[in-house]
Amino acid sequence: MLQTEGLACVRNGRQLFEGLNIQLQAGELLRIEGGNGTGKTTLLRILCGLYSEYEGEVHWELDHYPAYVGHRSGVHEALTPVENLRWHGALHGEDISDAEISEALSALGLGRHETGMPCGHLSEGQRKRVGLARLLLRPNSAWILDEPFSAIDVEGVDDLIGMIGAQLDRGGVAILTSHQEIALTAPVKSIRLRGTE
Amino acid sequence: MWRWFHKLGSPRSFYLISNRLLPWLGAAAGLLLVVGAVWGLLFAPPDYQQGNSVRIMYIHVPASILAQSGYLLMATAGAIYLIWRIKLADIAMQCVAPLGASLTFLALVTGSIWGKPTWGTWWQWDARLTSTLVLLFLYLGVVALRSALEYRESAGRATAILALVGVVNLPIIKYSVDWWNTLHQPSSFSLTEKPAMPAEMWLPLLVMVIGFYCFFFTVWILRIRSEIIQRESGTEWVRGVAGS
Amino acid sequence: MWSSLKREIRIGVRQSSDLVNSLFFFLMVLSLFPLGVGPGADTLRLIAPGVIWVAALLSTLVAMESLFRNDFDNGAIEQMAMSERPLALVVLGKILGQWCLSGFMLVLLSPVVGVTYSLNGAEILATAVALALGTPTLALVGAIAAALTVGSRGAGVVLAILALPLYIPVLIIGTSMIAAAEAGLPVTGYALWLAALLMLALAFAPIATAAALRVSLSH
Amino acid sequence: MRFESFADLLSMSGHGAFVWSAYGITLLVLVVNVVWPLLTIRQRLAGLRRADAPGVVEDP
Repeated sequence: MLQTEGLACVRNGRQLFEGLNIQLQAGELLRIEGGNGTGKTTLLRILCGLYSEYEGEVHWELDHYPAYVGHRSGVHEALTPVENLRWHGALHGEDISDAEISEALSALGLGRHETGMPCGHLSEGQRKRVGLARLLLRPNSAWILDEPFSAIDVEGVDDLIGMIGAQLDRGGVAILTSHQEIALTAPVKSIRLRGTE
Repeated sequence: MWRWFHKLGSPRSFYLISNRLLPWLGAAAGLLLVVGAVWGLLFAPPDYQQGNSVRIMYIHVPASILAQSGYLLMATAGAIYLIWRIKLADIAMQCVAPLGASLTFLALVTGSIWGKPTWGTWWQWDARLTSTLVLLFLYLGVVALRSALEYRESAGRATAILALVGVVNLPIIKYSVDWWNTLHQPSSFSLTEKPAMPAEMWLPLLVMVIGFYCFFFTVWILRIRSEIIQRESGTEWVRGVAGS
Repeated sequence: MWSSLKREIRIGVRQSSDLVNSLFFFLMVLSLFPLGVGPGADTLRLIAPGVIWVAALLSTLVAMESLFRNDFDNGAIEQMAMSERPLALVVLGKILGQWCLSGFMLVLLSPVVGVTYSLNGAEILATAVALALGTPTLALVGAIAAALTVGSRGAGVVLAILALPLYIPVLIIGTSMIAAAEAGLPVTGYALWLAALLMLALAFAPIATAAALRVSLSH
Repeated sequence: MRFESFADLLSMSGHGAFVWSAYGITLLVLVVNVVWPLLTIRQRLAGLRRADAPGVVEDP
């Protein structure tokens, strides 16, 4: 599903990582560990194709573009969650019915009350859930999540882990950065990024 | 040809090649400029209309030619950097902007000084001067963007896009300024069409233009070398150069 | 593309502060000149084309500042960059959406402007057509500058320095179109030139803006 | 030689001030353009040499 060769990145004169070879098969989870500023987010953005100042190769075999949920949830505060997700769906050329959208939102614990108001009134955690709901909108073979558990409460984390497990069972892949262990039956690979001083 | 192109692409080989090239280029520039200036100032005939003030042409025309070709060079270097991501092209593009801007400024100043005896005013919204002014703004735009994105990794790509957008717009701007000029310009002598020149007038001009080109490349290479030393200061070979 | 256009309009309507500011800015600039230059009808008629277009230029710049800023900060641009639809089309939708609420409003305001600058009916029509054809080009070209500067600090001034030289052809042709109308000359030639510039901008500007956005994401 | 005397050369029948000021400014701009990079090169190389010199405490 994913293969990288000799991935290296220098940012602000500092070598974040080099010679990174990642192999990820269907149904596997990749966890990226490392302290702050060791380039975790940069690595994710390189895999998403958002950051292009790097050496090395990234090869994806996917039928859909990977879905990325970063620190910024990609949600506009003037629009309601439904309107936001409808636009996100349209970005990929699918017009998704409101029913599917509200179903995805409720799967993340956002009931009718929250989905009616503009996202500006929602809390940080709720806005993040709207961003995460994007993952359920359409069949993604790859999820790329940056600190998905931050700002999410305890049972939210369990739901999320359940979602990730289901995604892996469906033969998809997931790449995420997180400071906490993830209890999952599926095979978990992990890379540690040390800030090579 | 491709191998040579890539060999030149690495900053180190560029530095070595320019070691040999620089003295010759610098000497040619100095020689041509001195010969051209003396020839234009002392031996070329005065213009029947403008008298001796036409001698300013020998610096104004080359400066504005270099200002425009400088922008084209910058856009080309930008395109090369965007397409092949050759680091040297980014450095080359970055080094052209201040040089091109100073030559554009020079063209403006000499143009307005030349205008004083001809039109009686320091500034005349003449087509050539106005489009040179716009060219100066385009240069300043590139310099401003480069400094606004100073610590950004992809500042080079951003300035390359701006240079390309600028070079696409340059003919449109030039055409619309010339056309605008015909609307408002009283039909006095304009710097746009060069008067039909006898040989002894355009020969020194040709020498000066070539001299300016040699000068342009000399300074450009000097600036590139200085930027290479800055950017590659961590490498062994630069320390070797510093040590020697 | 259309969904981005609809989204932009919906955002614009709900969060109308930025766009309304650019309209107020347009009217303010227009009302300053009579105070500065003098209220005489013939002087106003003389300066009307230039003033209207300079005001349109500046108000577009004000609107450009906020075009990508918000979506860049909340991560929407990242989603646009990772969508399967070409980014240039999505961006085009966004620009046209914003134009509907800022540039197009200038067209609707042109009768008001025309009256204050003592232009007659035909001249006001020419002004409206000129603005209708010119302001989208301003929005498209300005979007390139906005995309280039969205990742940097102090973007406002730099954006103006980048965009204004590129606005000159539209300014020249737009101004002479209104001036020709005032002189009673036919304006179709100018309108065709403005339309030609618009087509050029429609073809190239979104591509450049998309490339610039991808670069700004890599900062 | 178009001018008989040095004074004639200077005055250039009235246009001398303009011609010589234009050439003067040009010379200034050209010289600054050449000297500036040379200075920065020498300064940067010296900086590297200082950083490399043995016994010099490398400032953090």
